[in-house]
Amino acid sequence: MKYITTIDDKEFLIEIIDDTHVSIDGKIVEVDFESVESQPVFSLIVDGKSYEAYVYQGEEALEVLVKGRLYHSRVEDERERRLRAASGGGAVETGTFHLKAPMPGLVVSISVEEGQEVKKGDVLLILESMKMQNELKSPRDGVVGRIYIAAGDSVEQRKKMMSVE
Amino acid sequence: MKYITTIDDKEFLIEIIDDTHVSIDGKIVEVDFESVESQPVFSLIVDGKSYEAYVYQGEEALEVLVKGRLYHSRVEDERERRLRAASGGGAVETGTFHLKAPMPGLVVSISVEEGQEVKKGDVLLILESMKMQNELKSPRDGVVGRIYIAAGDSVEQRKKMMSVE
Amino acid sequence: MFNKVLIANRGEIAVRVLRACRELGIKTVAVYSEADRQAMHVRYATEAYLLGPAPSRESYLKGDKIIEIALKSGAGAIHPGYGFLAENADFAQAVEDAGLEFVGPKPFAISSMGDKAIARKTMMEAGVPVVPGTKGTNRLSDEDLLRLAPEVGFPLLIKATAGGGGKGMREVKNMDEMPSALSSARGEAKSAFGEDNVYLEKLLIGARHIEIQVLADKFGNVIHLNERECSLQRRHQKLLEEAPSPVMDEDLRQRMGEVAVQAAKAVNYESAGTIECLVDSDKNFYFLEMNTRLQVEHPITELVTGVDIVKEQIRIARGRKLSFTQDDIKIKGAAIECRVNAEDPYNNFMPSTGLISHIVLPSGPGVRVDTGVYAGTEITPYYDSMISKLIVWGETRAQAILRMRRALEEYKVVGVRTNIPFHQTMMDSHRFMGGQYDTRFVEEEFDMEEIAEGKETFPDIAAIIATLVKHEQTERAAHIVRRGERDTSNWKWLSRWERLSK
Amino acid sequence: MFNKVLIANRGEIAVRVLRACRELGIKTVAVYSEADRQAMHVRYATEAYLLGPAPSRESYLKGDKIIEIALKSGAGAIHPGYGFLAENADFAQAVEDAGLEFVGPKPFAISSMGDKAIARKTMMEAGVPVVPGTKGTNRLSDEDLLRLAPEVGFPLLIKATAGGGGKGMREVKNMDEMPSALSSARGEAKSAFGEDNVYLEKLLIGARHIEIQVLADKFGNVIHLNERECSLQRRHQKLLEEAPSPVMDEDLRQRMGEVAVQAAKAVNYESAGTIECLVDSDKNFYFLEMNTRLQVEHPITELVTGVDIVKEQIRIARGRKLSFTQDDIKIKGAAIECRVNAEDPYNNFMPSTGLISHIVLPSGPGVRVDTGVYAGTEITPYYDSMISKLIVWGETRAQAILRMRRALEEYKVVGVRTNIPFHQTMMDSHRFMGGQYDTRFVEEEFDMEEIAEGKETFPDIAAIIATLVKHEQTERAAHIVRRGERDTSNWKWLSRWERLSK
Repeated sequence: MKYITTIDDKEFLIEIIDDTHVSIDGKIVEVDFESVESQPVFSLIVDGKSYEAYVYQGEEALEVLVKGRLYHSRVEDERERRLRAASGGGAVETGTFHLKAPMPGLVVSISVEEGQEVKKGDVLLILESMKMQNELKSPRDGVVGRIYIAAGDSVEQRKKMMSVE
Repeated sequence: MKYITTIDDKEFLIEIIDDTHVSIDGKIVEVDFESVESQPVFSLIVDGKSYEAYVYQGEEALEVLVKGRLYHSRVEDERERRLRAASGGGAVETGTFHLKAPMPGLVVSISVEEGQEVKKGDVLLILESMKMQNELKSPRDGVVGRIYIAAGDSVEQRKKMMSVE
Repeated sequence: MFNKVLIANRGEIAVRVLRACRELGIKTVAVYSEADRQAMHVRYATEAYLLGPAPSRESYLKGDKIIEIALKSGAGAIHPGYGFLAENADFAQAVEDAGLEFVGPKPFAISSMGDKAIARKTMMEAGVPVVPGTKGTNRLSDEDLLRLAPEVGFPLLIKATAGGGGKGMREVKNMDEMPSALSSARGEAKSAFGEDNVYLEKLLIGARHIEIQVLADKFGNVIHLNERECSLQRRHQKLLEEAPSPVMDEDLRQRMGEVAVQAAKAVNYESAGTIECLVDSDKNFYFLEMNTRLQVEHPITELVTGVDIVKEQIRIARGRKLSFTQDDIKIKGAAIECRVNAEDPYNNFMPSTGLISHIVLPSGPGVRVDTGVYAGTEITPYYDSMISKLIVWGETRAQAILRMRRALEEYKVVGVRTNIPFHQTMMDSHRFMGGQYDTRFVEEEFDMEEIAEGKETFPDIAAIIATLVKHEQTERAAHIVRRGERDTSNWKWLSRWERLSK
Repeated sequence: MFNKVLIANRGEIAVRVLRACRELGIKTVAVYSEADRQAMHVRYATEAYLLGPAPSRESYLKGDKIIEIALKSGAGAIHPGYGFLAENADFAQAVEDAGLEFVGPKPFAISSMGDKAIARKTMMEAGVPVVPGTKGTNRLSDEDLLRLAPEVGFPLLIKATAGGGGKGMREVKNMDEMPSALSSARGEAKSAFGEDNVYLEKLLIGARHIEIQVLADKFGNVIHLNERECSLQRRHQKLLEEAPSPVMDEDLRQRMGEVAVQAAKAVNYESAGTIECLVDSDKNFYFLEMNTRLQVEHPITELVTGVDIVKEQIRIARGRKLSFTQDDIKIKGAAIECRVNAEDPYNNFMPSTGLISHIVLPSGPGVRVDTGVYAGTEITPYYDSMISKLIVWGETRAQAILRMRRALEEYKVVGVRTNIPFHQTMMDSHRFMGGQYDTRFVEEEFDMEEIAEGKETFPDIAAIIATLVKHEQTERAAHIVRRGERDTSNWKWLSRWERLSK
């Protein structure tokens, strides 16, 4: 099975040959890969070198933490790659951004109103959690759509709080 | 629900009143009892005193380790108690003793033969495990019945190795 | 002399105090909120009593209830830890009025130092240099502050007079930012301390945050245990401390130590306390505030001086003389503390909540972990995000850094994100290694990506791992579709991890 | 000078050596058996290579394969840890022949000291007193030994000439016991060391096992790091060690130290080594044997002297001079080590195997844990039962005992039984507290029930807990019978624990 794997903008062509061999950009390496204790911690031995990694299931892709550094990955097989290429993949993200609560907390204040124009980096609201006031900012320019919460509300994790269109 | 609980030959009459109260020998105490992290470790707060215990499921009864000391328990409800009393309960143990492997290991040597008379404390066989030779002894006087293993055998945990009748 | 202590706190510091009591043969009483029934401090204490629901105001800030429990349980003293009621003079007074010993200074010392405006005034009168800022001790309205701001000069800091731990503090670059910064500082102060009074202080650029630990007994003996370097901060929260400070010299150490002792004597201090100062690049130092309680970062001082500060606090509260004189206090080697917070360093240090499903603590020579969590602890949004302190000692600063690197790599926490990668990057940073940093370093100059760039990276390894995980997910999904077929996958790591990461 | 070290071991000692290498900036190569793929040493090393199946003879004892891996991986040195190949002179020679550095003494020193009979002869010739026993270095047959036994006198010890760690050792009270004891000692020696040669030694009654740590560099500098008290043993396996020894005085310490240095010099010793002695109640001491390797109990010496013995070993192997002179070595405070074994102290210390599903390590001030296990480690029957070492330091022996008590109570291991309750009982025993014990104490006089008797017990608490657990089991069973009815149980601890304990 062949995959095109992108790590922080760098592409690797990876083929899984059998249970103990993969090729990476044409070079065959011996791998011994195990989940350590049913946890999202993996031990990988590649040609004798020992690595340990956490793998986080991000919203869209896997994030891999190796030796104190986080790598964002995109793994596609050839069919997925063709599909994305055909659809002009990699295009600028448009659509609606939904601001979800990154953690449970208390909405201290809302800094914008429905219909207001915002720039990337503008504070949308302040959420208090773990005794800290956390400013949640807009990831891009746009217009505030619906606001689903009010100051003083307690919100659960992942609660949709507002949208920016 | 009422229970007669014996801890190392000492009897307690325990009644479970509700989720936060039990009576022990007629005295009502407040209890807050929780399993800590889905493990056989329990936290018990009795009238404000905090205790932590491991509970082991022994072959026949529960063993409770509190503050570095192991207690053997027998818990019976009134019906069980009556049944045991009727059957002359607490009588000397007779029947066949089955020597099971307390751990996986290698049978180094067998010290007895089928049909041989043994005394309590006599070595029945030597089992090597964790680089130690462990002498397994007869828990009582009797006659060796069947021997199911031979010197040099590897045995799994709980493997029945011989019987003493 | 008391033989039972109530610990009016939670988390790692409650466990730290419990350990000291145990080692002194003193019985302990824990108090806990509904969220903390299974917390380590509850399980390790001799006795444990419920305070109330999870929010601090309904539990750990309920001074009356805590005193009531102390009296009921027969505790003779209350140790407040840090935070919560630790610097609340009214509480300390109420403890005293109830006939109990407060493990800390007298209410007068707390209130003199607890109101930062009064503390500044007291120090100025004692001839100790303070950071320029608003003067006097009156409550200042927003109008007053807006008027005074230009006099203080920008950039400046708004600080809560009841402040501590960076709460209720805001940096302000110019007049435009003043109104909203005032409002959010007051809001945070109100939420953290129950009152929203603030004052202004000039923001010194290029300065280091250095503090002196003092110990004082009931007989007027005061000593200092030298300095701690605490400049590595983010949003005025300390992240990493070390002792000794890389910029300290013997002369400055002695001068600062003397002033610290003098400051403590000025308020008849007793117990452990800390004089926080800013030190500029010309080695001038300015009094910032005094923390009249145990400090989060006290262990680094313990490791380099050999003094057990918590045991010493308890001995002092029991009416004993200090076990040490100033001459006994020497610095041996170097110590570093990394605060391990449930925060995502790759997402603006956003707090991370959840269940810690697995944890591996570093250990071995020269490593100490102070924590209240274990595999199974739920990290809730109710309390602060610090879950553990990793502290190492080395014969030299360089050895301490090498040791901290290996300890950080050993430290595994699964279930919440932590700032361990931040600390790992810091240990690799040339600026940190050279001891060349100030209070602005983390926020203005420290860039994880940039520092990592000079280092060996492992994108190929990450690629292989991501691919193998994705491959297995795909295979498994296909397998589920073809349910009934024999599982031909040989990957040994078919496991519950994905369930957990959902 | 090498920059990569292969560690020819597993478990806690492999992790200990890995940590030292990391802190010296040296790369590491782990080797592992099939049973240890997920072991900590494999995960923490820079590189890791499979040796073979689980049994030691097919993995950790495969010297040729280990050397081959060292060469292939570019390691410049091999650290053998303790056990396995650590005292195998042929292996050390093969390492040297392969052009690699052996982190330990030269083959000559190993073989001189490794054959216990030769070692006794060497020491006698050097004027060092030895325990009375068989003389000479020839291989003795069963007939020889049966003939010589009455001359040595009963009670006596049969000891493997290749011995160590109590393996291949048997106590014999009288002539009748000799034949079977000989056979089982030879059997165990064969299995542990690959050869079954034994000798006889008088069993000294009322003696203490005290050993002296030495360090020697390649330039003939030899120092000693004072003594360790190791009398608390069961079946000649050390269970608990402390430093300094409660019976030691300055004069005896100096005399033993000098003899230890002399013994090391007699064999041109280099690296870390230990001279084991018996000390009788009149403070006469007798050479027992020299262990030409790192000792399990080395950390207590590290804590009281401040010397990192493993780092020093590596420095020596790299051709550096000792970092210390004899005058630099002082004793500060007291240290105790408890060996935590997977053994059931309530069932004749029977080894316990299984999966460690949960573990909480003690930590905080003055506590160190050296271990290679974590939650998820499978304890197999292939290797010895020691899973961890708990080591504490205190300003005084009394403080170390108090600290060890609290650390033992904090230490939670779920999944296998451990001897932690044994250590807890020991810490409560008046004999231990008074320092009044000898090598026979554990086996002949230490009774857990008896010591516990004087102490507060909690049968009522055990009764409540057992009843609540049983009650819940009954309710649940009834509930399963009435399947379909609503679960009316409110007990919050409905959990997977019973599945785990099946």
